[in-house]
Amino acid sequence: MSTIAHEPGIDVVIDLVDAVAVLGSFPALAGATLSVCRGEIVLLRGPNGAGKTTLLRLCAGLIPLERGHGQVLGVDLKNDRELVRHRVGVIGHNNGLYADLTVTENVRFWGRTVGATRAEVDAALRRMGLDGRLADLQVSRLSAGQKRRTALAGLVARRAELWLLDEPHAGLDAAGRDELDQVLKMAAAAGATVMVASHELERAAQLATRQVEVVAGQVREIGAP
Amino acid sequence: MSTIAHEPGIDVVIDLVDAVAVLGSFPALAGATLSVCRGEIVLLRGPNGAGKTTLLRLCAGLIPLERGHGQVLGVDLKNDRELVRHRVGVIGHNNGLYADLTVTENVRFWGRTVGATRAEVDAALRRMGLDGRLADLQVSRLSAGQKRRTALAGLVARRAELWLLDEPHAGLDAAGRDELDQVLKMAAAAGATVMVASHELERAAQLATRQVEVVAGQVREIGAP
Amino acid sequence: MTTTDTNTSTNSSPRDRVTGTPFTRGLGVVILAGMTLLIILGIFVSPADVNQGESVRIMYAHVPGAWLAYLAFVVTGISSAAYLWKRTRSLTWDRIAGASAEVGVLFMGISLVTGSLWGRITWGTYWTWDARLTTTAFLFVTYIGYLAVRGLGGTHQQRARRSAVLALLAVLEIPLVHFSVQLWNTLHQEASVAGRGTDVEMDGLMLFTLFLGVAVFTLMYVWLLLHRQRSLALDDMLDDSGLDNALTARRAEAQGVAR
Amino acid sequence: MSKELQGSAGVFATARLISAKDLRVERRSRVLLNQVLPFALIVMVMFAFALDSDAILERVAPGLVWLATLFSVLVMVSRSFAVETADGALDQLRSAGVPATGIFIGKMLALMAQLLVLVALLVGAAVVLYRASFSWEGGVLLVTTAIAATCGLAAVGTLYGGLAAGAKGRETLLPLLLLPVVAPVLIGATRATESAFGTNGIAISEGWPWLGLLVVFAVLFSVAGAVAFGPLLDD
Amino acid sequence: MSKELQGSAGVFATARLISAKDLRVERRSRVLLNQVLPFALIVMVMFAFALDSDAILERVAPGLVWLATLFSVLVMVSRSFAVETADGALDQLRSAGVPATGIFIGKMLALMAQLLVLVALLVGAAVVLYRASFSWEGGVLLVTTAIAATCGLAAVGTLYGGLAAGAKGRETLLPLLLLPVVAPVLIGATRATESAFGTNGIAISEGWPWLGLLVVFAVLFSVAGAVAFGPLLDD
Ligand code: HEM
Ligand SMILES: Nc1ncnc2c1ncn2[C@@H]1O[C@H](COP(=O)(O)OP(=O)(O)OP(=O)(O)O)[C@@H](O)[C@H]1O
Ligand SMILES: Nc1ncnc2c1ncn2[C@@H]1O[C@H](COP(=O)(O)OP(=O)(O)OP(=O)(O)O)[C@@H](O)[C@H]1O
Ligand SMILES: [Mg+2]
Ligand SMILES: [Mg+2]
Repeated sequence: MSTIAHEPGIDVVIDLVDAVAVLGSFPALAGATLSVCRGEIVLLRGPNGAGKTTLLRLCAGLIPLERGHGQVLGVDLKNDRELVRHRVGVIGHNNGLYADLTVTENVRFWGRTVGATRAEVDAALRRMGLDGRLADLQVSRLSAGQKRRTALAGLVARRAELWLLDEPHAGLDAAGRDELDQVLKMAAAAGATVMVASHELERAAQLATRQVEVVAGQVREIGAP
Repeated sequence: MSTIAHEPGIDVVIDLVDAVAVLGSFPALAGATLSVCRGEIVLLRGPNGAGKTTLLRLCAGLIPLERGHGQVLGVDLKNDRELVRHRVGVIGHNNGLYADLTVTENVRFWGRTVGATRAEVDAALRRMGLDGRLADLQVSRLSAGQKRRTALAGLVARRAELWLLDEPHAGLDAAGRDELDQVLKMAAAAGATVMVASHELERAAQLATRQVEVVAGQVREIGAP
Repeated sequence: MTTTDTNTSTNSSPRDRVTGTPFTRGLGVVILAGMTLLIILGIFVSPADVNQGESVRIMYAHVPGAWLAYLAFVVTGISSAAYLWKRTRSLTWDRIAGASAEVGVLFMGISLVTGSLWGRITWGTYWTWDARLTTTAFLFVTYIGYLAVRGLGGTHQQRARRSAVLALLAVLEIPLVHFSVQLWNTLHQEASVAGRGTDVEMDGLMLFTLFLGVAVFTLMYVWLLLHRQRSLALDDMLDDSGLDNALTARRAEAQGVAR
Repeated sequence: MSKELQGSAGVFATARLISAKDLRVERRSRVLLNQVLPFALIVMVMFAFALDSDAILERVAPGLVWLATLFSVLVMVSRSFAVETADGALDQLRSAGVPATGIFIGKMLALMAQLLVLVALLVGAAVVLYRASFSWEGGVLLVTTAIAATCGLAAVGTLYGGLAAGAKGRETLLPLLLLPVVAPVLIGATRATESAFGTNGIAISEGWPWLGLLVVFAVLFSVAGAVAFGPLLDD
Repeated sequence: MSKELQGSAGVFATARLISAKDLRVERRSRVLLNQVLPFALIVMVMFAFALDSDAILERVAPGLVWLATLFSVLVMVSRSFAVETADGALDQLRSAGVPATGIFIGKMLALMAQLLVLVALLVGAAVVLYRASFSWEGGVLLVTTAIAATCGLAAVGTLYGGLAAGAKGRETLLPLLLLPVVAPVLIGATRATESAFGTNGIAISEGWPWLGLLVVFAVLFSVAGAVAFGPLLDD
């Protein structure tokens, strides 16, 4: 993978200060402070309901920043959060696939929406081991892990500057986990930034360059593994 | 937990011989042979799309046995698969929760459908750490892991003879995983049988008394861990 | 899959099989002859009606069409019941049900088309919101829905069970269609042939022609049913042999992973 | 607290559980009150627009009440099963060995209760909008008609809702299956309501046979549903 | 194969992508053909039945065509967005930074294409069922009416479909939102069709102003949708 374009001077990719995000009326993020530099692979850990998913969605510009300051890729989250969107790649707890389309059609669709070329799409499919029998199977006929792979392939095809992954390993088999880790490491090496929420601490710790704990809507640093 | 009633003579809880199960027109199980005895905790491992989910659903009486022989808890899967149902506890990739009901209401509902008492429901809630703030929260307001806990509490409340769990750890935090493992070990000690599909091999291997590999719709034994 | 309980199952590939037998071929000849006779009698020999004039000749297709559709749907219902009853459970019943419903929809279509042609001539309109016509249309749609449910997918047993339940409910609409003329005051003809004590009297030759029509349509129904049932059986066998192939492939895949 | 092998709840216990659950979901989400009811009222108003003639409107008011009900049934049935399938709860119900008859009765009763509320409000609206009016005896006829008709609609709706629940494209399969079957209810309820209202000078006595049709339909589909729901769910 | 920072596709590229995707989903699932169409036909039949009088029917045939279309729109819009929300694809679209205007146009065009097919078939059915007939000039009026009306319906359907997509109880929220807004389309299309058919002796020339209304509506909601879809999705 080639290096990602680099705006000089913005090496702090995520910069949150006392960020508050509200779901319903609950402050799922209650004053989170975090800064992440280009090229890092940050592991978000923490108990259920701590606010990891909320933090990721906030950084992706999907939910509003209620209070505090937030900048992602140099974009101010308070005013222009939609500008951040086409520069991040997100995978949430859902896969975002169309059940009636085939694996290839899905990945191609998601690739095209962000202007990926056909070659890139094919490469992504190959990367996630979806180029065999599965390629022309409708998504409704896939197993849980195969769906997850397809969603990840769609993500890989876009080559975002900032990858925000919510429990990406869930459902993947051993080989899939290795492939994914490799992809993420290569992306980081090429200048992208990765933030992963995960409960599989041993595995994720091997991947991450830095760990951060989310507890009750706040972020706490943990020493490098 | 007290011992589970025990029909004498049926110590082979699952007995499949050359079982074939078809999804759409695809033989997701292509001649699986497996026998599981009372009190075992069997780990199903294997690559994505191997047929683990299908195997679990077959044993739960949720999909028909197309060819071969199958007995679960002494019930013939070919003719009476619906009879097996109220004796197994299943958790699949989905949680099966009602988003508009609260955590307690959900667990109570699932407990009641199988005749669990109020005390048992409360115990299950406590077991899965759902007796605090979360108890009266609507499920639509829970995080992914909290939902999974709720679903597991509903399962714990039923105390089935045979537990069939499809990636139960997915989404749970470290504490939740430990709680679940403890519950499963206690159930097995009390005479229940457990079959778990999982991709988190290290953790699941600690739990299981026996590992079995599913590959391309067939089952292969692996030596005890 | 339990498709192999049909008498057509042998070891040869289903692709080579045909659905004809000497019996059906003989039946075909009889139908052709009967049809010729019906056309001659219906169009040239039988008299015109006092009220309806020449258009009454449409009756010889319209009425048998409707009746045979009823018959076909009843057969669907009966074989669905036979499928659901544990002791007689067999996919053959399911295929008979499906085949019969398809043929029934065809006959109902014939009756609808001829009826509306007839309506154009006698009432001056193709369609009117008469109870008989409307309930007939509902019946027609109901069985289209039935066929849609058959096409939902799943295993053969699933298809059979779902559609059997539906067929047993759908068949209840037939009395509604039949008695609609009594329930509502309609434009449409009251039961004049099978009706109890109606004062409509039919010309002997007309009656005979009508009964010939019914007989020919019945034979045609049997012929179509046999063929369609067998071709459905072949479809199912094809699925099964597809399953055999898929099984072999999947087992080979397992071998490949093993070594 | 020790206990032996748990059996699943009986048919009626299940029915009570399920209908209590469905009604509680409705109480939380207020879908009937906030959405279906306005929808039905709008349907009635739309008809008025499409027909656009007072004379016609008065004549067809009873038909419109029941047409609006019918379309609301479609919406409510699909909502009722969306609740079950959204997160695989239906699968969970099946795998809990809960008696299907109990599920059917429970969902049907919950649906019927909601439908009764709806019909009551729609009839009220018709009285106001289309200036319908009825006598004491007409009221009795109207109430029994409403009960029988909603019972039939709820039964057939639940039955086919369950059938369509798992299928792809169920949003559209359900109306296809449901509408031709409920046509008799539409007719019967319309005629009975007409005679209760005295529309077109129809006498009340003419309404009772139609009520009979509705009762037959309701009984038929309740029984059919109780028996057939298991096999339908079971795939 | 190296490339720089990827931008997301432009508005029209997105629109093409999305509508191609929607039409492909339809081709796979055949929901329009196998289910909506029979549903619409049944709706027409039901109305006819509820009204139950030839004289009335002939007068209201054009209205019924459009009422049936309207109910089909509800079904089709909810299906169109069920496809997006079933597995969180809509969220994914938002987070991919795809221009919302492009999503709107794409989904609207796909919907419009399907609606046009539907209306063509329904008008055909009306000609047969209700004995409607029309002249050459009436045909032109009819075709332009159909295009303008489906365009308006598709625009407003997509707009509100997107609004309801995330919400709880969307099965019922959508009709509530949609029906009152499309009332003008119903009236305009009905009147234009009546004059195309010459129902009640209405002259064709009377139809053109109604067509004007439809065009205004279509333009208004297409523009509103293109502008407002982003903020709507973005809650
Ligand atoms: C689209 C229009 C029509 C439809 C859908 C239709 C439908 C049917 C059906 C379903 C039956 C079977 C009734 C039963 O035995 O239960 C029937 C019978 C019959 N129809 Fe029609 N019909 C139509 C038009 C007409 C017209 C225009 C005429 C003649 C004026 C006509 C004359 C008859 C007669 C004479 C019978 C036999 C009645 C008996 O003996 O039971 N039909 N039609
Ligand atoms: N409707 C269908 N039609 C055809 N093939 C299907 C269908 N549903 C599932 N399959 C196939 O069946 C196989 C087995 O699926 P299953 O869900 O049992 O796998 P699994 O072992 O649970 O995988 P995972 O680890 O990803 O959950 C998969 O290869 C899948 O492609
Ligand atoms: N609509 C809502 N109303 C109120 N509280 C909510 C709502 N949605 C989420 N929450 C709460 O917000 C908190 C944070 O949720 P979030 O999904 O970010 O947790 P998480 O760290 O991702 O947990 P998990 O590990 O379980 O995925 C949870 O405690 C949850 O109960
Ligand atoms: Mg989370
Ligand atoms: Mg699985």
